[in-house]
Parts: sequence; C-alpha cells; structure tokens
Amino acid sequence: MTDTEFLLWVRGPAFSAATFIMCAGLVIRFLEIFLLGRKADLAEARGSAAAGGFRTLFRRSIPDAGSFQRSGFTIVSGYIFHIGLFIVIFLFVPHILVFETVSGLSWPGLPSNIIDATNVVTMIALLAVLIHRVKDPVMRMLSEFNDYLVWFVTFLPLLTGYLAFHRVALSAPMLIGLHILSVELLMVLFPFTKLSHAFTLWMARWYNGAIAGYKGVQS
Amino acid sequence: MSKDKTLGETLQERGISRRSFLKFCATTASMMALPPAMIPVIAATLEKLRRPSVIWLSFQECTGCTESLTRSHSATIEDLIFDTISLDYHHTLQAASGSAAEQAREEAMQENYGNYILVVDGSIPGENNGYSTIAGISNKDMLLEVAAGAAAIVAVGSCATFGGIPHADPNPTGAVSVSDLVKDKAIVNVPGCPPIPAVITGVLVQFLTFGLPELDQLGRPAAFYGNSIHDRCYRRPFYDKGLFANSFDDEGAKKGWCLFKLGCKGPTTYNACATTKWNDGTSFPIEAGHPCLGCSEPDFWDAGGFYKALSIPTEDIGKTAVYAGAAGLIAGAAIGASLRARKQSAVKNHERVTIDDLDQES
Amino acid sequence: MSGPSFQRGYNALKEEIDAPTAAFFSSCVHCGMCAEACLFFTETRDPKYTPIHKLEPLRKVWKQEYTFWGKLGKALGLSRPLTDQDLADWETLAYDSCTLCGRCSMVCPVGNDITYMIRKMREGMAAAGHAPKSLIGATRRAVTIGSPMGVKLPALQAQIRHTEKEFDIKVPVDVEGAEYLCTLSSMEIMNFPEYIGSIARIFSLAKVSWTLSSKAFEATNSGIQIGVSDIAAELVQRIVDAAEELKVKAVISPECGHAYMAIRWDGPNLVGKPFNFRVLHILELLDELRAQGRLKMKDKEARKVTYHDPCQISRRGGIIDQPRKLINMVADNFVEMPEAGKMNWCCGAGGGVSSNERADDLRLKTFARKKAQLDAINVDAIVSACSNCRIHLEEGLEEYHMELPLLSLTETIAEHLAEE
Amino acid sequence: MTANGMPAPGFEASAPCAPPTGNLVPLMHEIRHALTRWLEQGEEHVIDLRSIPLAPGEEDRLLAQLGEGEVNARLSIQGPSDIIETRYPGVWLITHYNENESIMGRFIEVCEVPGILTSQADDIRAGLERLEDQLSNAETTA
Repeated sequence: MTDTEFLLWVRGPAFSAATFIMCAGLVIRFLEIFLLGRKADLAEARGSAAAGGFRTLFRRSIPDAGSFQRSGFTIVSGYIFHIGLFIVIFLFVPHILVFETVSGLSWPGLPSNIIDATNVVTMIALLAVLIHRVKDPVMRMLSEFNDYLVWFVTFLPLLTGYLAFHRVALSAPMLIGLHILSVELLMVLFPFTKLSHAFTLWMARWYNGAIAGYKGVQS
Repeated sequence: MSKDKTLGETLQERGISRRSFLKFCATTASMMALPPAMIPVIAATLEKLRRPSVIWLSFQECTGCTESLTRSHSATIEDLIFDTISLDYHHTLQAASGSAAEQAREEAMQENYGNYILVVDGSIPGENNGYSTIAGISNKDMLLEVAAGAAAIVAVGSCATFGGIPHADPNPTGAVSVSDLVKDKAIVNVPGCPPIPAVITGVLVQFLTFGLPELDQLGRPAAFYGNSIHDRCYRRPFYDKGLFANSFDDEGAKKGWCLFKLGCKGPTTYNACATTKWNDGTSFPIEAGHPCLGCSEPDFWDAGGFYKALSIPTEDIGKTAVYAGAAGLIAGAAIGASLRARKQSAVKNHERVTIDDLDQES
Repeated sequence: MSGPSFQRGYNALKEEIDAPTAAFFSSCVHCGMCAEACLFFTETRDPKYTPIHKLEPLRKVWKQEYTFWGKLGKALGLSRPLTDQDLADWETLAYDSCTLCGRCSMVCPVGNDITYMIRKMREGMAAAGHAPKSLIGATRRAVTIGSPMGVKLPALQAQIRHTEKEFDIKVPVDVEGAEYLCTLSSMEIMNFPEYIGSIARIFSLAKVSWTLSSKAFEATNSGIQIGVSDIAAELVQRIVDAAEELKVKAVISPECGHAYMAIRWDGPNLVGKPFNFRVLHILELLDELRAQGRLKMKDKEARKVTYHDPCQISRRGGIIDQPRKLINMVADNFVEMPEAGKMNWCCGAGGGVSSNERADDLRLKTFARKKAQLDAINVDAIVSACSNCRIHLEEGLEEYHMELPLLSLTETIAEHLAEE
Repeated sequence: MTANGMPAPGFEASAPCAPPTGNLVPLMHEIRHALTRWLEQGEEHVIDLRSIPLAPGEEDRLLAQLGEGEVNARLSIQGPSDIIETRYPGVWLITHYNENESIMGRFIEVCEVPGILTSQADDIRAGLERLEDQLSNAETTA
C-alpha cells in the first residue's frame, strides 16, 4: 500500500466505517439511557422543569467562585483544552470543509497559524491534565483504563495534526492519512467510552436542571 | 564525437570557453536545487566525465514526457546534456526506423553491457502482453531485456514511475510501473505528468555528476522532490491566513488566494513546480489559477477527485450518517426495550421492605 | 418476613436506576471536582470520600445491567459482578460520610446529581442489610412508636400544656377545618419546646387558623434517611391521612430540613398520588405573612447575626430568599457567611448522619468547615431553621470551644413580635 | 489599466495583488550579514534566487531595492549574462540568459569580483595559444 493509497483508504472506506460506528453508536447510547425512563414527579411544581433544565445546560459551564478557588487547576486546564479542541476542530478551514460536505453548513475559519498555536496550547494543557490525573490523589483513585484511553485518543489527533501541519519525519500523504486515521479511532471509540460525555453531559445537565427546576431550586 | 573523450576535452575542442562552462555549471546547480557552493564540484566532475550510452524506451505513454524534454526552454543546457550523453536509442527522436532502429538498440546494449543508462517512459501492460509491443516484442520483455544490462534506470513520467493514467481505474491493461517489474536495479523515479523538463535533464546531470542521487521512499530524487508544492507555494501565506478561493471566479480567485478548497493537492504533492516553474520559469499551474492535480504522486488520477478538497472524505458521509442513525434507532430501540424490560422485572420482583427486613440479625 | 439479602439489595438497585442515573454515570469524566465540594473530603483530604466514588456499587449495577458493553463484559467474565462484600465495604461511605447536602450536585461540571443517586443507592444498601445499626434503630422507633426519638403523644401533650400555661395561649389540636396542619420534629418536642409556643403566638397574632394532629405530629422521616421508600411512604401516609381527616388546606413542615424534603417533594411520589393539600415550610408561611404585613415587630434583635442555610431547605429546597427577608425584618445587623445561600456548607449532620452514632467523630471533624466560615465573619449569634442543624451546630461549637448562641428563626420572630 | 480605463483582463491575478511571501526582508538581512562576514573574514556568499519562493512581482521589488551601482557588464557566453554591481558595493546581481534571452538562473553574490567575470586560466591559455599561432603565422607569411 503506497502512502497515497493509505490516504485514500482513510478518506474513503475507513471514514465511512468510522462515521457509521460513531453515529449508530451514539444513537444506541442515547436510547440506552433515554428508554430507561424516569418517573413523573407527583409533587406540586414550584417552578418549570424545562426552564431549569434549559438553564442548567448553559449555567453549568460557569463554575461557582468557591469551586474555582478549590479546583482552579481542573477548571482552567479543562477550559483551555476544551476551547482549544473546539477551535482546532471547528475553526480550521480543511475541517470546516468536512463538516460542509456532511451537513451543507459552512462558517468562516481562523488563520492556520493561529490553529497551529492553539493546537500546541491544547496539547500542553492535555499533558498538564494527564500529569494532574496521575499526581492528584483523588483523580488517581478515580481513574481507570478508560480515562487514560480517552486521554490518549484525544491527544493523538492533536499530535498527528501537528506533525502533518509541520510535515515531520514522514511523507505528507502518510502524515495526513495518520491524522485522519487517529480521528477515526476517536470516532469509533466515541460512543463506547467516556468521550460520549460530549453528548450525554447535555442529558445529565438537563436532568439535573429539570429535577431542580421543577422544585424551584437553583442549580 | 568520440565516446572516449571527457566532456572537458569535447567542450574545449568545440571552442566553448571556460566561462560558458562555469555558467552551465551554475545554472545546472540552480536547476538541481543544489547550494551554490556545489558549483565548483559540478564543474570538476563534469569536466572529467566520459559520455555514457543512454537507451530510452517508450511504452504505454503519450509522448508528453519527450515533448516536455524537447520543449525545454534552456536550449543551451539541453545541448550540453546531449553532448554529455550518447542517446543511442529513442524511437521518437532517432532517425533510424524499422529493423535498423532495433539494431541500434542491440548494438548499444552489446557495446556498453552493464554500463548504459536506461530511461523509460510509459507504463507496461501487466495483464496481456499484447496490449503494447514494439517490433513484435512485448513491452515487458523489452524492459526486462534492456534492464538486465543497465547500470541504472531512470523512470521518467508518472506512467513509468507509478503506472500513471494507464494504471487509473479500471486499469484495462493491468498497467504497472517499471519498479513493479524490475527489482534488482537502481531505479530513479522522475514522476510528473509530464515531469518538469528541467527536472528530467537535472536528474540526468545529477546522476552523471554524482551518481545515484538521494532518493525518497518513492524513489524520487530528493533534490527535486524534497519539498511539497504547498510548502514552496507563493500562495502559502494565504493558506496560513485562512484566505481561500471558493470558486474559480470569486473574489478570492481574482485576488490569488489559496486554492485548497478547490481541491489543490499541493499539500500532498512533492515536486519542484513552485520554484522551478514551467515555460522558461514563467509560471506553474497554481500561479495560473488552477489547483495542483498532484501529478507526481502515485494514483493521482484516482486520488479522490481533482476538485475535491484534500480533507474531505471521498465517500458520501452524509448518507452514511443517515443510514447509521436509522440502524442505531432500530438497534437502540431493541436494546433499550430489553433494558426497560429488565427494569420492569426488577420492579415486579420488589418485595415490600418493612422495618423487620433491615436488621441482618433479625 | 424474609429479612435482608443481597438479592433484595441488588434488585432494589436495579429498580432505582433510571434515565437520569444512566445519563449521570455516562457523563462522569472522573475530574474529581465533586471531592472539593464535599466537606467529608475537604476536612479529611481522604480520596475515598470523593462523592462519585461513594456510588461505585450503583455504577457497577448500571454498567453491568443497563449498558450493552457492560453486560457483554459481565457475560464474558471480563468484569467482576457486584458482591455483598462490596455493599458492606461501601456502607460507611454511603451513610456515615454523606449528608445528602447536594453540594457535589451543584459543582459537577457535567451536571451529575450525585445526591440523587446516593439516595437511590441507599435503597439497595438498606434492602441488603447494610444500613447503619443506629439508623435502623431510629427507623424502628419511627415506625413502631411514631417518632425516631421515641417521643409519644403524652410527651407532646405535656409540652402543649406547659406552653399553654406559660404563654396563656391555646394550642389547637385536631381542629377539623383549620387552614394549616402544623407538624413538628421530635427534636423540637424534646429539645426545643419553645418552638411550639412560638408558632402558637405568631399564628395567634397573625390570626392564622391552624392545628396540630394527635395522630401525625411527627414530621421527620427516617425512611428517607435510611433509604427505604416503603417505610418512608408509610410515615408520609400518616400525615396525609391526618391532613385529609382534618380537611386542612396545607400542611406546614417544621424547622427541619429533611422533613420538608420528605413531605413536600418526596411525599406525593412515595404515596403514589398528588396531595389534595399544599405543603409549605414554616419559613415560607412566615414570609407570606410578612409580605401581607401580618407580622408586627415590637423591636429588633440587636446582636450581629448570620444565617446557616439548612441544605434541604436552601440548596435542595429552594427556600433561600425567604429566611433572609425574615431576618432583615427582625435583625438590624445581619451578615452573610462566605458561600452563603445555595452553595453554603452543610453543618455535617444531615441525611441521617446525626442519628448514626458510628459517624460521631467524623461528623465533629467536618465541623471545622463551618467553624472556618464562622471565623471569617465574627458574629454574636447564628440563626437557622433546622433543629437537626441546630443541635449539631451547638455540639460542634462546644467541641471547638466557641461561644455562640444558636437561634431558631421562628422563635426569634416570635420573641420580637409586637403584642397586639 | 487599459487606455479606456477598464482593468486589463486577468491583470488582477498577477503582480500588483500577489501576496507577499514575506521572504524579501529576510533576504535583505541575509545580504547584510554576508557583507559583514566579507568585511570581517573575507568570506564570499552566493544566493540562488531560484531556490527561494517568491511571489509574482516580488523579485522585481527585490531588484528595485538592490538598484544598480557602478559596474554593469554583459558577457557573451552561450547566450548573454549580465553582471551588475548593485547600489551596495560588494553585492552583485548575476543573471544568466540562454540564447533566446530567457533567464536560466539568477544569483546574488557577495564578493569583490564575481568569479565568472575574471578571466579564466584555461581561456587565457587558449587565448595565448591562439595569439602565438597568429604571430607565428604572421611571421611565416611576412
């Protein structure tokens, strides 16, 4: 297999397979959760479950002052790498073209060198997060294989993206191919690992906010 | 012109001044993308060079490569190159025809067995030898016969190097490249459709001057194929700024912005177009407003579409996502229903817990 | 009678897991932020007190029973199934080191309501026979005697007589057609009988029609704390029956956090039907009276006071503004402690921890958090609205050698009420 | 612009609007460093302009910046070559043309005199031979 054939394979059948697994897997995961159902609350409502749920979807992204003081590192590093991932994934023009072919929607991108710089910052933040996970007693105790796997498959596309952008060591088709392949690995694992929190967290926030909102409780 | 004299002697005999020779060496070094510091080395080597015999075989090809070479702008240099080598067989360029032509080939092979250079353009049919023959000899047989006595092989053009257009899907002749058939000889690949003329001559000079050049993993000389079009492209700053032409006639196209979105293969294509350029160094496809087709890379004809951006999946992902969603709905509903049933059975199995059920001792 | 068993516990956990639980477990990325929100962790720095970790048995059941991959893993023997020993190992984490205060549920960045799940896990723990001894004892007293502290009707009647005599006021009992049925916590009957006099005076001056019930005076619900819905429902049913019998418009929960949670929010779900009467916390009713101008003050509390938010009333109950409006009505010098309101720290004794003798040392250790909050503001008195918080705060202040009086908000209002 | 005020077709795509590669300034600095090194260590330096990506029009701007100095020589060797000392003494611009006057190579050299401008020993030897032949022929004919 030449590098070009490899690139064509990852852009073609492999990408389709990864897309299929990710989309089908996410729908299955969603139904697995959703169909478990939830009892209707019979207590007299004091607020709106929907309003509470909706509010918490957004409100939960802003940490309270006390948590910021006590979990500052987790919050700041978490914010940096999440925003970094967002910028790198959604604002790099070659990526936008992928979303455009799938959805027909397009939006302006950022200059490539800003994406590159953001990528480096994101990788540094992820490394810091990993070190924190290993060093912090609480996180070390909580962490399982899944957590490290998720870290790895998140880091890999950033690294291969960096190598592809700067053409380090291998040929450009191979580097771009490896980058796309690493994204496909991420896509395949997405529904079946903690990566799916990117979707389920909206359900979690919704339920939390709805349970609280129904009672007229802030959350 | 005798083959026994060195190039230096030949030039002197022809009254070509040392200055002219130095100029030739300087422009050749520039063409080969060698640092100017190498100019004296080239001069010293070429001076002592004896003219090697070259046999040029053309198989399934369009003569574009030969056209490219003969349309080469730097006439002086080509003259010198052809002074440098002894082109003993080239069925498009040679005057001889018929059995005389084949005889010339056989003579050249016999006289220089083990020392001549074989240049090939065109791919070789792999399925049925009858697809392409010369003087009743199949391409494959001729290649193997001539290759056996060659000191080295230069495959010119994407057909000879990677199979090229004959090899494109569905590849009716089962076309293969030189390196697919010849495994025991040094092969220098000079891909391109066609290759830049200066690169063809540059490779020959480099080969004659320094022997086998440094090759990349696809057998291409690093001096000419060491950088991607993208990395040497004058429109690269627009890529870095995120300024792209969205169509061939929009404002971005008029302003000369990056052609990535229009399918430019510059990022994955290694060639010298962006610096050496074409037609007397006038321009190259991107400068003319067209995305790079990636012609010097394997399978460029089938590499996901000329006008499809490099990052875009080649298959219909939107459709796949919809099918996947539908499949997920069915599977998810089935799995979800079974989980729900499991929960219902747990609810049914519930035994009322009373205060006497709490103490383990009771 | 079949007694507790692992199977019953496991079945209970399976019953309890619902869509929110699945969404929560799916979303946890093990960031550890809930640890810093839990006073059992902040005051001990022991990682085992990380809230989400306390749910490990429930998570295991969810994963192995309600996810495709988890089930597959279990079937292939790749993951170890839950054992009775696991539940035994988690008993202290689920009961001794969680007050159901809900702080972790507020900070979780993915929005997990961890407290919601602890409550569910206790169902399984209790059914498997892994509830703390003293909590079982309190529950037994609540079911058999009528009150977790063993308070019987004669004791209440004695307090009523005493109150009527002291304040020269009538305390209505079993008055059919009264607007409000007031309930009490046994701590109020035993430790803070002034509460009965206070509400009697306030209601009398504000001309509120109310009554106590001789059949359902106890508002607390040990079933909620131990995590047995069947028992909790039985206890709620007593109040529902009394309210329906006396045809009241509303039931008033006393100054007690979990009692409010039990009757107001869990009650209808436990008995399986909506109430045909309203449920209000006493602070809600008092604030309504204040807003209507029916509470006239003769003077104000002069001391510098602060307000301790009972978790089930503030954070989990949504009654945050009312006590502050009321305090500002009776006190001139009211200051908030750091992180007051919905993010206030638990006293350390809710969620059944105060009834759990085994947790006494840990409970007092965690009081350091409240002490730090109090040290930051330097007040003369603490006002609160939960007798459970109040008892524990008094104990904690004593343990840490702090001289600070604890005031009930209702009682403070009654004290400063203008006589006609 | 054409005479009637309309933009010439296709004009926009070329020189005036071409994006700068950003290579001009570093190039000028490379020349500055080379001059310093020549003064301090006598080290010569050659820059092959074809090896540097330049946008359309950028090379013209470079040449304009370098300007023309005191020496302007034209060699006739298999097509002309222009050897120009720029407005910075010691900085030479060498352009090789083929017989059709197409540019085949362009170099900037930092040195006293570009090597190709000086007479070559081989050529001198050949010239001397020619001279001697000529003189001996003249003597015999005379």
